[in-house]
Amino acid sequence: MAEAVTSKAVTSKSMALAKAINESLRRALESDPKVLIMGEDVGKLGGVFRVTDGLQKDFGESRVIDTPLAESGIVGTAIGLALRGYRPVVEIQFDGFVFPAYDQIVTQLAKMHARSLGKVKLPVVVRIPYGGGIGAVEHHSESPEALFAHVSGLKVVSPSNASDAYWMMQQAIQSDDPVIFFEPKRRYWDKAEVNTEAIPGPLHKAQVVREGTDLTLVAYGPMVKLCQEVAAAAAEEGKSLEVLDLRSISPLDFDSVQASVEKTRRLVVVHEAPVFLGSGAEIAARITERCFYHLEAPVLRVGGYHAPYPPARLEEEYLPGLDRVLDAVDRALAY
Amino acid sequence: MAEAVTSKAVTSKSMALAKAINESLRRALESDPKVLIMGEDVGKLGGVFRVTDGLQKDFGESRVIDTPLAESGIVGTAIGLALRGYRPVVEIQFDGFVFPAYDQIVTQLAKMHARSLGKVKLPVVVRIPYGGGIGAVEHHSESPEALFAHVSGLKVVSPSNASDAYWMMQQAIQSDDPVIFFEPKRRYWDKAEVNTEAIPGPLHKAQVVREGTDLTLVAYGPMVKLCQEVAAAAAEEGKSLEVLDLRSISPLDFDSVQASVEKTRRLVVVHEAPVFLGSGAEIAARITERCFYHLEAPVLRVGGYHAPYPPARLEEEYLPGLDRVLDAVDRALAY
Amino acid sequence: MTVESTAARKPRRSAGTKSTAGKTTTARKSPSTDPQLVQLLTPEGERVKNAEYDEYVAGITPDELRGLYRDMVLTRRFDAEATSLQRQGELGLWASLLGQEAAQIGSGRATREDDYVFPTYREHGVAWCRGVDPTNLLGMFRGVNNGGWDPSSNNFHLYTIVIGSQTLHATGYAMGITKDGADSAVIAYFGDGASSQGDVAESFTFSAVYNAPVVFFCQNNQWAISEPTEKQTRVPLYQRAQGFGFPGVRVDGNDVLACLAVTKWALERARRGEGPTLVEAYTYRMGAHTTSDDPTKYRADEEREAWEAKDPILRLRRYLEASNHADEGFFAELEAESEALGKRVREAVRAMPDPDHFAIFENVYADGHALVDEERAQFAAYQASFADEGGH
Amino acid sequence: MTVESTAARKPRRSAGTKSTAGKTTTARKSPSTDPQLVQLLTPEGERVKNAEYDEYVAGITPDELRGLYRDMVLTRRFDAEATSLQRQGELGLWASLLGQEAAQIGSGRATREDDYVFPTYREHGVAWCRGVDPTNLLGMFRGVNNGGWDPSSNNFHLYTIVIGSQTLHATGYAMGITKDGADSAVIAYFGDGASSQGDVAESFTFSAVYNAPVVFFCQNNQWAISEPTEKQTRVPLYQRAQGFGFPGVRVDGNDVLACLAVTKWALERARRGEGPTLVEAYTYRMGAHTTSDDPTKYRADEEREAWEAKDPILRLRRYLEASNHADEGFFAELEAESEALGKRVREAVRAMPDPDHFAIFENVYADGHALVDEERAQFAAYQASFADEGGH
Ligand SMILES: Cc1ncc(C[n+]2csc(CCOP(=O)(O)OP(=O)(O)O)c2C)c(N)n1
Ligand SMILES: Cc1ncc(C[n+]2csc(CCOP(=O)(O)OP(=O)(O)O)c2C)c(N)n1
Ligand SMILES: [Mg+2]
Ligand SMILES: [Mg+2]
Repeated sequence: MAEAVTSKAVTSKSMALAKAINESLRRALESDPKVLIMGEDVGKLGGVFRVTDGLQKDFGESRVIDTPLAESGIVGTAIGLALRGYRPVVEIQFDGFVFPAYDQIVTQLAKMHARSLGKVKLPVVVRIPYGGGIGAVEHHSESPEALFAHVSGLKVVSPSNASDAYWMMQQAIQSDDPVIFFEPKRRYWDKAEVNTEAIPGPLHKAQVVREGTDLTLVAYGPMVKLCQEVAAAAAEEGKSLEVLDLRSISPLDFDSVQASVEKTRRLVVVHEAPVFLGSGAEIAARITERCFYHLEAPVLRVGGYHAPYPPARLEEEYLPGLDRVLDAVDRALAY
Repeated sequence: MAEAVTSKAVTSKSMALAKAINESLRRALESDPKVLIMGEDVGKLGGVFRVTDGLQKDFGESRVIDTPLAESGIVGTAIGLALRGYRPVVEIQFDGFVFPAYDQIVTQLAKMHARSLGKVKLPVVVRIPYGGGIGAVEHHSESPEALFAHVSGLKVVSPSNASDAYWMMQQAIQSDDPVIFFEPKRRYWDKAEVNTEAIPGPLHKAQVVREGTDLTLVAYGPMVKLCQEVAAAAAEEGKSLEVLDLRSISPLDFDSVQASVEKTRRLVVVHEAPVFLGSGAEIAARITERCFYHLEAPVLRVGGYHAPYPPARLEEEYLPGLDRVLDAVDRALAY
Repeated sequence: MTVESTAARKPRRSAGTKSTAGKTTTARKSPSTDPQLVQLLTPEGERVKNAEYDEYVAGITPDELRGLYRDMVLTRRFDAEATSLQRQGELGLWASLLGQEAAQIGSGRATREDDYVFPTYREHGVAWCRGVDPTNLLGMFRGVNNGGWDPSSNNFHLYTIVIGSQTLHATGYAMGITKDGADSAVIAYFGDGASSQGDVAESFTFSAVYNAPVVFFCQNNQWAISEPTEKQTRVPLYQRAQGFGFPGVRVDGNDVLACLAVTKWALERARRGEGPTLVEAYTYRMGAHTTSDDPTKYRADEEREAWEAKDPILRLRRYLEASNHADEGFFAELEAESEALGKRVREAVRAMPDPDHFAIFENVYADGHALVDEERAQFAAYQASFADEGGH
Repeated sequence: MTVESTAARKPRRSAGTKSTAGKTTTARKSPSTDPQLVQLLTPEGERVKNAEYDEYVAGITPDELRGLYRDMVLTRRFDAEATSLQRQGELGLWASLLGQEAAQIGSGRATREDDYVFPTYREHGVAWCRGVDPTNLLGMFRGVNNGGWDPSSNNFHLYTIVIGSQTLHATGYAMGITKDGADSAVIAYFGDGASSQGDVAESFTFSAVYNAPVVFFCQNNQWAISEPTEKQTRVPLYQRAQGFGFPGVRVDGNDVLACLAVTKWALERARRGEGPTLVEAYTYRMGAHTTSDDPTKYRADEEREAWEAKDPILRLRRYLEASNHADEGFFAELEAESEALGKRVREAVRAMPDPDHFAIFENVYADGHALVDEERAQFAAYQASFADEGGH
């Protein structure tokens, strides 16, 4: 969570990540009549992950909108609503279903502000439950964040825990820029303390979640928890790993990564997305440029393979796991 | 051009790049009755760049098909035709118009072979005139190749000259995998000798187009010519640059890049696409890993900025040009 | 201009939509009374005459009628088995076709061997008609593959999960049939929810412009997960076709005879070079969307109960019995056959091996890819390191 | 099964399409004889009665009629000026509206100030009606910006180049109007080619389901670059709407009065909460697709000549003259005004400064972005290095 400078015990409660987003959406709906929720099954059902549970009941069909089954239509009409002054938060049901909306996102949502020389603002949040590890069928486990981060005009974020999920959603909705909000679906049920009064740090700032001296692990979304486990395991072997939760992929907080690497001199980046042209490529390229004389080892990357996300019974092999990350850590330390 | 091992003067003629593709498509239509050409305005008009000029006249409306104005439909029906045994070569009129087809490309075209455990093959070529430098309006100058190269199941290539254009198109059509064929539109009118009898080297092999010893410049498509000019200018200053034409972005011939960098110890990658998460990021990350002890300087990248492709009167500032590449070369050499 | 003032406008439609949104069925026309609905068998199992479509089932034999009944019963049995296998943890997910047997068997049996079928993820009954071994369908739901049968063995394409995409593949395939000068036809399945996808509209446009021999078979089962059909359209879906220049027809999707007849008619139009047709099979998803879904969150039990009276299997049984086309022995034998099928499926699923780890790297490309090769080698070395060291 | 055997099948439609594909106009219905075509002024300038739509122009004054004429003349003059500025190298490209003045002025003048307009890249006449300074439209064609006017100043959205996208923005905007309880309406322009895009179909679905106050105004100018309308549809486009549950109407797009009346009717329906309407304005693209295009490659001169007889400006002039609503003085004055407009546009374009180089980094984000800041700083340093050293 972004530096919570104040906290009263009474305003902090333990919440699952999905529930934290639900509460955050509720707060946004309450505090700004222009906020809308849109998507397939977000209304009566409350979303297939129940992230919007109860919102239509409390805010009505005019604010929490079950849409036709058409993702381009969802994003395209959200753009129109934003032009009219609304702040739509749209849900794409699963990662693999965002592509029918890709044209509207890349060509319209991302570029209209620039096209208008700043006259038009499109405060649209596109929520995408993403990533694997839940034993799902095809198209329900992908990590397409690089395909959005490469596109200027979009901001791309992904919380790793309930508290960040709560606050980053608040900030994403308040942002006047379109934000692609990747929700780590396999962490939906993970609980954490959420202080709904804490003043959060900036949305796009990375966070050191564990300090260390020998090597930096960079991750975001679902992989942060894994990296914390890796760091704990490594600690038992006497290795001190620093874990950085990026939180934001565009913009990416290179300053924080650089600061950590200047200290540890070694960097491993972990994400579920395929390594080839994944966000780790950019981090490796840029940090190598920034820290050329500091790095004792090349930046190593652990991620998905250059293959379609495999059937559920193979996902454990496909996804970065404790051993694979430790293996990369060992290799980096061996330089 | 991929190593032309034999050449009879009589079979070699000077051709513009667009014409070379036209001739290559004609040859494919002649030699395989299953080859089809599809797209908007590809028939009677011969395409907005005349790349398919005369083909409908000679092969009929059943082989060279003017389609409705719907890119998803074009790629989606091409998939169906491929399932029926055809080998469609589809044209997307401009780079910026490929996104309505992105879902069909990423989710269906790229993945159906794996989904079928290899039973289904989709030999579809998607031709995309891409890149800037022609003074066009919005959406007509983009370089989205990274958005395809990140996706497994696709192959992504881009020729830099007429001879490669001719032969790479032959090979792309013969490939049993889907190939995204990025055509450097600002080089369409550049002429080169094309030997239509030469036996080409592998489609996915990079080519050293200028030898050098001090630094390697890696490029593909429209930027190869620029890099050759840069190398010529640098030579006048006594710097010996090697220029490598990648030709293929997925797979990417890292072995050739590595071999060159092991010799020159410095690498600058140039592309028109935005630097952030562009293909240069992957090259920098991977070559740094492979050549960690060889590199005298970090891999530097020259490319587009993290901003929508600008209006025509600004494109010269946005695109990598001679001075910007030379500047990067100087910076790399200064390490 | 506040949000509260929305009510001031009261468009007639919104009001109407609200009241029917999954709460009651009163606003919906009953399929058996809708004059637009092609029906050959009433819910009570009575054969009703239909001037237009009777000819397409005119020569049907008692044997064939029993065959349709058998298909529906075995499909339902298979479906129930799969649902229970999911509950037992043998499958990760199951999408039940319960209630849609007539739509699928009727249309599936209308196809010819050389026709080509593009299903969604719910066409288990159609797969059955095409001769696909039902256990093949379970691989993706078990998570051992993403499909994996050979579509060309039975001209039955892989299941398509991303909604609507397959309608374009079907159209392209049909365009290829025309180019080949063949007289086969294609049938593309999709749901009421899918009708909203741009791809489906584009497939209507392409098939109309190229006069492609394709039948669009929309199973309107009233629901797209939690959304009733009113969230996708405000007029009956079969009417969509007209504006693209080809006919649409609504058939009683719980009447296997009507589905057979209408689909035959549409396929024959396609063969004759008359182009595409849209068939809307008006039916009902009796179960949850998938085993992950809980329909009590969004729809009333009464709706389901009303549709139970229109059960597709029951109605054909009544007809078979009333017309003496099937005797006790037939039903008893079928019951035994059902049991055997259930057992075979159960055993086959349990015996299904997990895929080899290296399968991740297989079939990514037909002609190979250097990066895949490199990653496969790295993976092999990494795997081998555990054999050596016993891991971390 | 060879490709040659394709002919064996001969679907009736393909044969028909082939013969009309841009070669002759014989197979096309003439707009003035098509009974479905709403027309209030014949090509000869005679006012014909129309029971349904007359009321929408019943109160029109001679002054307003002259105003429509003036709008069309000035729009055409502006358009011609832009074309010649392109030839002179002052613009990179121009998309001429020649021939479509009536469709644009008629529909544009039907809008109310609080209505909102979503254009394609060709709606220069509509922009004129909305009060957008024509020189503003030229920035993107000159290459100094990608649009850049403030849409909210005149409720006229930016030009949208990617075909069909704006129909969804229009629908969303209209949904917002409903939420606000306002009675404004939205009009979305698109072409015959655009009708094939999935986005357009999705906008029909959304607008119907939410009963959004939007008018879809399709200028069927017979061509999408080189493709005749037959490549997009095999039935008249206005019929598309019906299958989505709202009315479609075809209007003579070269008849400014009819376009005004029909659009008013549709906008009023929207205001009354009756939802979307599709208006197909049947017209003709008299010029090239853009200045980059060469229509002689794909269409016959005779087609264009036939449409010249239906010129929208000529027909209103005939009416004005015959009804004595305008005298020589009016026409002479307008001629002078035209010249002045041409001159003003010419001068304004030539005076248009190139954008500052740093504009690349402006307005990428509303709230800023670290990478953009970093790249801007690098760019500044790089630029500055030339000032110091004089460059390479
Ligand atoms: C493009 C896309 N968006 C969302 C989904 C998630 N999804 C799966 S099934 C479904 C509902 C489909 O409804 P319908 O088309 O009526 O078919 P049915 O499930 O009723 O058979 C949804 C929204 C998807 N698979 N693909
Ligand atoms: C998605 C997309 N595909 C292709 C193009 C290229 N293109 C520009 S205009 C045009 C034809 C449009 O025809 P129509 O919709 O009839 O409008 P018109 O130009 O006739 O006004 C095409 C294909 C585009 N702009 N966007
Ligand atoms: Mg359904
Ligand atoms: Mg047109």
